Amino acid sequence: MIDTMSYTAKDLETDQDVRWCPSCGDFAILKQVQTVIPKFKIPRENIVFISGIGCSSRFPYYMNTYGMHSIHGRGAAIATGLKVARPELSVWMVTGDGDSLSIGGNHFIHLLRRNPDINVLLFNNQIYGLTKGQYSPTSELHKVTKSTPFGSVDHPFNPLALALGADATFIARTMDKEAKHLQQMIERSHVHKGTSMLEIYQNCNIFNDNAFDELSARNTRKAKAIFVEHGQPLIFGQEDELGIKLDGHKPMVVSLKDVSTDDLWVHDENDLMKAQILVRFFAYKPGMPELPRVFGVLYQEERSTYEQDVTQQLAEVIGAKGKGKLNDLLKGQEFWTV
Amino acid sequence: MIDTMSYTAKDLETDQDVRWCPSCGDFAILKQVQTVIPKFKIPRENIVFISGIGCSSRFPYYMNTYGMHSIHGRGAAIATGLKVARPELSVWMVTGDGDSLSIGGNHFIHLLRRNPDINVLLFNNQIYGLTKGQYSPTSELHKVTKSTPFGSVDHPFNPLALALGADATFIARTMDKEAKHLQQMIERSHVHKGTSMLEIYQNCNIFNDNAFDELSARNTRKAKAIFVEHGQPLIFGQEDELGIKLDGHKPMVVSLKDVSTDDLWVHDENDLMKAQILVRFFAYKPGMPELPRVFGVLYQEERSTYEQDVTQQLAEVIGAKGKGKLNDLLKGQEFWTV
Amino acid sequence: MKTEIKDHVVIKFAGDSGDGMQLTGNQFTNNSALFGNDIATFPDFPAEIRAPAGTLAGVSGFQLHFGSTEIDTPGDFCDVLVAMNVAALKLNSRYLKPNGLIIVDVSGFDSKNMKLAKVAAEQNPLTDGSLSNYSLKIFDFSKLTHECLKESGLTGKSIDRSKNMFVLGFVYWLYHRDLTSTISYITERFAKDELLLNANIATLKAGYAFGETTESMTERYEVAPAKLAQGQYRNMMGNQATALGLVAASVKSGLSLFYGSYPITPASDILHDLSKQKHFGVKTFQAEDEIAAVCSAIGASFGGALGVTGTSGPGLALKSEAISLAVSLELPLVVIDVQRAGPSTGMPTKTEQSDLLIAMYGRHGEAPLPVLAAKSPSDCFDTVFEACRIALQHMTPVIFLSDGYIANGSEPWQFPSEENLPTINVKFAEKKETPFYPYQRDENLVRNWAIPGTAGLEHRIGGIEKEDLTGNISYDPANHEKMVKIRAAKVKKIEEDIPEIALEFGDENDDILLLGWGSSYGAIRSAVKQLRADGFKVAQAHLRYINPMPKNTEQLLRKFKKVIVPEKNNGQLVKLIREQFLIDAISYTKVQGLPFTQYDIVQQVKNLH
Amino acid sequence: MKTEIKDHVVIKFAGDSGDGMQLTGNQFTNNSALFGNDIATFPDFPAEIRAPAGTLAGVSGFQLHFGSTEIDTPGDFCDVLVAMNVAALKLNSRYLKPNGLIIVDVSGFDSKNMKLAKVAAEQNPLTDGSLSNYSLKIFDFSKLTHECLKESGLTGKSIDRSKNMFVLGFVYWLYHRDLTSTISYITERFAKDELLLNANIATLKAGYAFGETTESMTERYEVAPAKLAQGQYRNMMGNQATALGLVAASVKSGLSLFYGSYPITPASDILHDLSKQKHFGVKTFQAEDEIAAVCSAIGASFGGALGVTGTSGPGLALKSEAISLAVSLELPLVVIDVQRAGPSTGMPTKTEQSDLLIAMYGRHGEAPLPVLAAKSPSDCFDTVFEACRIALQHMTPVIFLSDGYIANGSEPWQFPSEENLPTINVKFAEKKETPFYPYQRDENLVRNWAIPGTAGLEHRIGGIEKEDLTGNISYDPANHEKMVKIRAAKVKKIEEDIPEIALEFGDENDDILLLGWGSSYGAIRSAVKQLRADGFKVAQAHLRYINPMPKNTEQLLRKFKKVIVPEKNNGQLVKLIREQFLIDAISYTKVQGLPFTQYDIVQQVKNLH
Ligand SMILES: Cc1ncc(C[n+]2csc(CCOP(=O)(O)OP(=O)(O)O)c2C)c(N)n1
Ligand SMILES: Cc1ncc(C[n+]2csc(CCOP(=O)(O)OP(=O)(O)O)c2C)c(N)n1
Ligand code: SF4
Ligand code: SF4
Ligand SMILES: [Mg+2]
Ligand SMILES: [Mg+2]
Repeated sequence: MIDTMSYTAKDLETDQDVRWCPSCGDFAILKQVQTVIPKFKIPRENIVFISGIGCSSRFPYYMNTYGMHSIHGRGAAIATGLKVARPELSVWMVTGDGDSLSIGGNHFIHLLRRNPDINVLLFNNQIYGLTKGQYSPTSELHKVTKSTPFGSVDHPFNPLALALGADATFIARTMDKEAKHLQQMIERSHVHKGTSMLEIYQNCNIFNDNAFDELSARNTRKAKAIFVEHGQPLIFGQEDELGIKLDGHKPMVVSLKDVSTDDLWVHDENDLMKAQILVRFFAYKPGMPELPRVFGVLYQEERSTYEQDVTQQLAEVIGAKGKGKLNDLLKGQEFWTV
Repeated sequence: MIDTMSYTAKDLETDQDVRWCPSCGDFAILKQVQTVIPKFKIPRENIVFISGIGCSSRFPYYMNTYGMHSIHGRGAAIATGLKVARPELSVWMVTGDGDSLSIGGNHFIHLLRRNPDINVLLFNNQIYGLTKGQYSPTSELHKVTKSTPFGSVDHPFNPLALALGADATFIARTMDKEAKHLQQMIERSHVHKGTSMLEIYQNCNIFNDNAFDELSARNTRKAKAIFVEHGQPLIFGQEDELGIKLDGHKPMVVSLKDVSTDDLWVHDENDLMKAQILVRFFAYKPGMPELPRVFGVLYQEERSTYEQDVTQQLAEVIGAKGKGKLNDLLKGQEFWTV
Repeated sequence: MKTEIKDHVVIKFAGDSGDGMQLTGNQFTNNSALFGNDIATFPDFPAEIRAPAGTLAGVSGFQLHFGSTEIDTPGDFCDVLVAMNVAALKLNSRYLKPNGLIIVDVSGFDSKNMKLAKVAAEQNPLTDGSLSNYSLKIFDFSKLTHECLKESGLTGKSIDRSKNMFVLGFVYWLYHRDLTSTISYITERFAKDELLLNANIATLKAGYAFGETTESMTERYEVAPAKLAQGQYRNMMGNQATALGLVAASVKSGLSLFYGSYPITPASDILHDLSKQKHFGVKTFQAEDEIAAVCSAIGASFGGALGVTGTSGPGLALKSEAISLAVSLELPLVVIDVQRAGPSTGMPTKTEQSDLLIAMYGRHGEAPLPVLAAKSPSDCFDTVFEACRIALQHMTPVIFLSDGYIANGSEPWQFPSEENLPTINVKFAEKKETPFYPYQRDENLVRNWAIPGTAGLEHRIGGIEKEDLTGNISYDPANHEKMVKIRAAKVKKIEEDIPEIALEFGDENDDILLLGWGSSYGAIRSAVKQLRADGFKVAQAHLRYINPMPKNTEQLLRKFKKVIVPEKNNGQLVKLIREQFLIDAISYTKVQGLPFTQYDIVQQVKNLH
Repeated sequence: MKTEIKDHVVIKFAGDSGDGMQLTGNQFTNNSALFGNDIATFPDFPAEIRAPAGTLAGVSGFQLHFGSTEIDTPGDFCDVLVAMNVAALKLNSRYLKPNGLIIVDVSGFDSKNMKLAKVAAEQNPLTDGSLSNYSLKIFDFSKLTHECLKESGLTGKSIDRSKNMFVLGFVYWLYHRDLTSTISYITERFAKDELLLNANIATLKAGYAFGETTESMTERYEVAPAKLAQGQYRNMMGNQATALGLVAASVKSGLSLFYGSYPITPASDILHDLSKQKHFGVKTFQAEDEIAAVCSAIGASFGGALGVTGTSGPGLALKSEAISLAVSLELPLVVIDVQRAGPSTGMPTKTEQSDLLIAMYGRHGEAPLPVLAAKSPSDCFDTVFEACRIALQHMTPVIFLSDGYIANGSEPWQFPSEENLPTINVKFAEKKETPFYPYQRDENLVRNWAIPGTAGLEHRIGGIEKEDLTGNISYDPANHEKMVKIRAAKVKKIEEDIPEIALEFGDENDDILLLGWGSSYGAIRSAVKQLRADGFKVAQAHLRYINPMPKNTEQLLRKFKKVIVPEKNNGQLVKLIREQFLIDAISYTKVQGLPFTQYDIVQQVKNLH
């Protein structure tokens, strides 16, 4: 078994041609996943990638592990069944913003509340890629797409707020272009026991190019994005000159000229109330200061996993009743003989 | 038309026998809905009740308005289509915790984000009534039911937290036994323009009797429940002796002996950050003080409604292009004559 | 007092939902079964959880047919009707045999009950002479029970609830029955409440004693044990048998059972039953909806478990897309459909056989799969076991059809022992020197099943058309055609692995064949018996395997001048027969949410002549 | 130079997805249409959004058949193949007629392209002699374009993108075509970018001029306008026609159109097209999934709109449960299924006709509904219009079947004027003195449609079985049977409201009838023409109405010795024919994700002899 645990990124490649558009953000994600997984020392045969349908959902075909490219939106339900049946497997779910938040929305929220130990990689490109460019539930309001030639009128989901509302135990955000951070977040997802919901901003250069540019462009990224770390104060700005402070329950942007780092909001991954505020940095609601988009692990909580509880209940019942005997079951309590 | 606007509760009854179990909480809700709706002065023929399937979903049959008892979980989608097609109607959706949060979860969250002006009455009895007593997505952990003889292992949803995560513009909670409050909340739901999500705790005396007893019993209700009102401080306790204060972003219970009412948390319906804390009073998370369950309008936000935006877009396009002429459309831009 | 010996008796207990008639019926059923009668039951309860007391909608009934002869159906008409209130009598008197015995509880005939049942005061059936063709016995069971329990310390309401035990005791007396089985039941049920325990036993005995002393009765009856084959028996309901069959298939295949389901009438009891079997390693998953239910089972199956999902019509419709995925993946999966009256929500508590065509064709694209149907409550065990076997050994989703009638009905079941059940051989693929191909097939066209955790067999499968052998995505036109044909041929080949169809009754010289499927078995069987006794040359055949049909089906059908297909739908199997064999089969249907009666079918055949 | 007059020509433009072959094909198509040719097109693009450049998977093709004669199909074999790289040539040369003309861009045959197309260096088709049976013309279009645009100020990459205009110009020259239509297109498309506008026009003209000057070509061709019926024409694709048909039905019924849909290949373009028609009051709703899509349409329908939902196979499966609700509610609803190759995800960009049986039977319970299918791109207009009419006038959901082939294919369409289209009369119920019953029916068994907002007609409907007339919930057995029969009879009665089926070709003295449905119309038609020319006594009939079938269908079928049913599935319509008429119809199938060719069908019939 040992040898199946020492493999390289290369060993995780399959013989299938990768069929994404040249320069698609999906390539970068695939690469980082293949790079970081060997470090976990999971026997390769114990790894399973489950996906739905979408460009992103082609992912399993490119991973030389077990995998299933299933149907649109249902990856979460399939992965849950698999994980409950085989708790020892390392189960990964790859999905898109349409796959998980549109058609798969119900399974998605139920996955999060149940909390099986599944690592969700949600490729959010804010568009339907595979069906050639309709708006998705994360597309911004007024977006002009094939199905909304006059602009969409649908208020978009805030995926991490939705996840938190569904009592997720782990929510994090990263970006295709941030190789290192992406690796770290994949690792954190793996380490977290319970459903890890990792939102990955992914550029669809064909139908929604540059959607996240200001979050990655050199001249804006440090002002528009903030990378949080547990125990560290919230600092950002092109020159690291800004910080975020909590005024009661209200976040405010302060200049580090005026405010000492000691008075800044210190990130606490385990604080649900703070996480609920952090996820809303997204919204730029009227009346809220303009806040940077948050990257990193926004929230993490220990909660027993679904498959643990299922397994434990089985063990308890067997402990109490003994292992079932088929003949007893067939016979039942009231039988007679002719 | 005037006469169809002056009708009484009695006029809203139908000739159908009400088929709920004697003493079911549904009766009380039906009664309050019939009592309060005539006050709104909506022409009766403009009122439509749409439901899914469940005990609660029988509701439309007992309302002498237009109504549809549809299929399990799909009321939200049907109501959305109806409201978009006919924005002038007053559309009500009646649903159960299984109907809207289990099978109908996806439509439910999409309804909330889109925000059509639909009033949702969610009868939460924390059980599947109609199918005779399985646990529901709001049933407490470890609940013993027909389908969980050894206790459920599913972490339940917090319906209002989920709704807020889905960017609901109106969330409120009330109870079958609180006639007056129920009436007020129905009225507030009606007045709110956008999707009003009203969670109604409802006793299922057959399969989940007394689930909300401590929230309504004389000797516990004032300590366990808190009724919030916009602009009013958060006070509760059997003798109104307790208050809630915000310590930064953390709620804490204080004695009014020690703390002046002026220092208490004053309820602000329009404060999303506060609402996010309020919905979590529910969870009694470890590390949080034991907090009372919140009743009233927890959050309300102005956002244009989906059908408004749809209608306006149509008007704009017609304004710009003129009303469509079928002959032009049939002919197209490139045609030739033989 | 005279005792008459009867071959078989149909008794119906009917009352308000609150009167405990299901319990009473079940107790009498168990007692008869233990006594050795052959039996068939038909519980019939209202759609409402608790319909308003006293109303017609609130009537709950339990019909039992028990005998010393072979019993095929719960009976068309009753010998005895126990009616606890006027509504129950009003709804059921039409099903009574001429001169039948009616036992009524007069306390259910007061003016309040009359009003609730919408019976005008002057039309009180107890007094208006309308029941003069029957033997009418009127008692005040309510008063009698109260008298018996007046010192019990119970509240009036609790005493009312014991009334059914009085009635049961009385009927036990009427049929010379022993009280032991019911006393043990009471003892277990009320183990924690001595007051109720004692009260119920006292009432039961009082009812029996009342029989001994009352002067209104002039006759008692006896129904001897039936001549069943030697062996051990128990009383078995369809859903219960289905759950047992699944556990048995799990044990005999050595795979753990995963049951993903979303509650729905009348299938929920399978979920309930299985959730009690955790000591068999059974994992039950109450999913958020039917789509998640079937998908979770597919996930479990991919992981090497016996993945099963169960539902009724509306749920089957929702599962269509995912079942099509399972067809494409070629993974084992058992889909249980306990049919109910449709379309849409239909009549959830009523039975029907109208999901056959959706089972056959309700998937987009060419997505054939095996379909099996059970013919009786206990046959659910064998048929679902067989469905599991086929799914596992042929790597295919299988639809197993049951229906509300057999799901809730019961009959004596000569249960097998673990040792007598066939082993279901399942072999997962193992690492070999040759390259591994997930879609390599054996002589039955069955592909390799390689499960995660097996080093060296890592592979990907999916719902896009796949290349033969490798399973890689392929858009090649010829490959697609090949795969479509292979998937069809694989299902067709199952006919080599199932028994031929044989006549249940009659022989090939008869004129007419009654060809049935599913739960109409018993009614057809009893009708054929009667028709043959009446001199008609009628035979019976029954299809458990509907897709593929047994190899010799056409051959058998062609032997007869006429083939009649009775179905509780608007004509579905008949379409398959006509299409496949171009035989001008005649459809005989009943779409009332009710099972066929023997009379229904007998009349139909006689009308043909 | 010599100019040869041709009756009809099949040309295929094939290249990498990035080469703009769809655009080129579309331009040539429009040009031919405007010129007056009859045409049929078959675009064939890769499943991937942007498959890796140069690979076989990345090849995108557009086939056009244009002629001065009647054109039924895009053609089995090509007269001309334009191949922009080696992959395109490799995949398509087999579809070339002997002596066919191959025009290649040699820049797509360098070593890199050879490797990507998996062609060994020594097997370069341009040099290895394998194309000796064809007329091979090799040009360096890339270099020629660069030369033409070297002063244009465009980047090299942009210049590469104009290459297809050079090719188009060249082919225009080859067929003596006018450039005007394409110049207007370019002018509109690049209105905002003068640089590109000028470059594209320059390249187009350069391509034409190159034809004039090159010495490699020895012949030019001309295809005269076709003798189409007098009138106004435009080029029309199937999805486009479907969208138009819906808008037309909305205008002609006076109801506003609500289209609820979830994107899916190949149906999405209907959503895209309709979302542009807001000035017709069209409301498009991109739902969260297919279930919400159909349910939103049901909601809109309940409100008095023309509720329509559109999808492909996987989505149709998901909509099953809700369609069953619409059957039970008896509300108008049009469900569009643009079929693609299944099962499961199948081959989304490939065509198939394999959803007929799910359309017929894919609902739980007895849930019959009308099914219509379009036979060609422009016929989508008439057929979906008719589907709307039936839905509205018969208060029923209707399934309209199209498929990927006609959805994306195109043909000239003699479009109607608003005045010539029939009015769809719809009358909502109004308050009368008599009590209002939502399930009161007219002579066609069609119920009242009363919409919210109408005072005095307040009522409730639902998916539970309803009492006839009142619509109240009813569990009455006889009522259920009655309602099941009524719903079936209502659909059956539609046969009174549709035209009889007539022969498309041939007469009743012929031996063989080719009976088709849906998009195989053109191929069957062309095959029948050829077969008849070859002396075979073959006729053609085609079903637009599949449920119910025209009243005289059986009668017509019985006139022939043999009935052959060609279908792009594994045999589905043939099942209905066999079952309904007990006619031993012969199934001829092709399940390759491709349309039938004329040759396919001709061979099949000849093999029968
Ligand atoms: C049941 C069903 N409905 C619709 C589709 C069509 N479809 C495929 S992928 C997709 C959405 C893709 O968007 P997303 O999930 O964001 O993935 P992306 O392509 O952007 O990575 C849709 C609508 C389908 N395959 N199945
Ligand atoms: C598709 C489908 N699945 C399952 C059911 C069965 N079913 C009916 S109501 C219900 C749940 C009822 O619970 P809830 O929504 O909480 O309503 P309540 O009865 O408690 O008011 C279920 C599972 C159904 N009717 N349709
Ligand atoms: S369409 Fe967009 S998301 Fe899909 S592969 Fe291309 S670039 Fe990537
Ligand atoms: S089962 Fe419960 S929720 Fe349903 S009607 Fe009875 S008491 Fe009410
Ligand atoms: Mg996306
Ligand atoms: Mg409930």
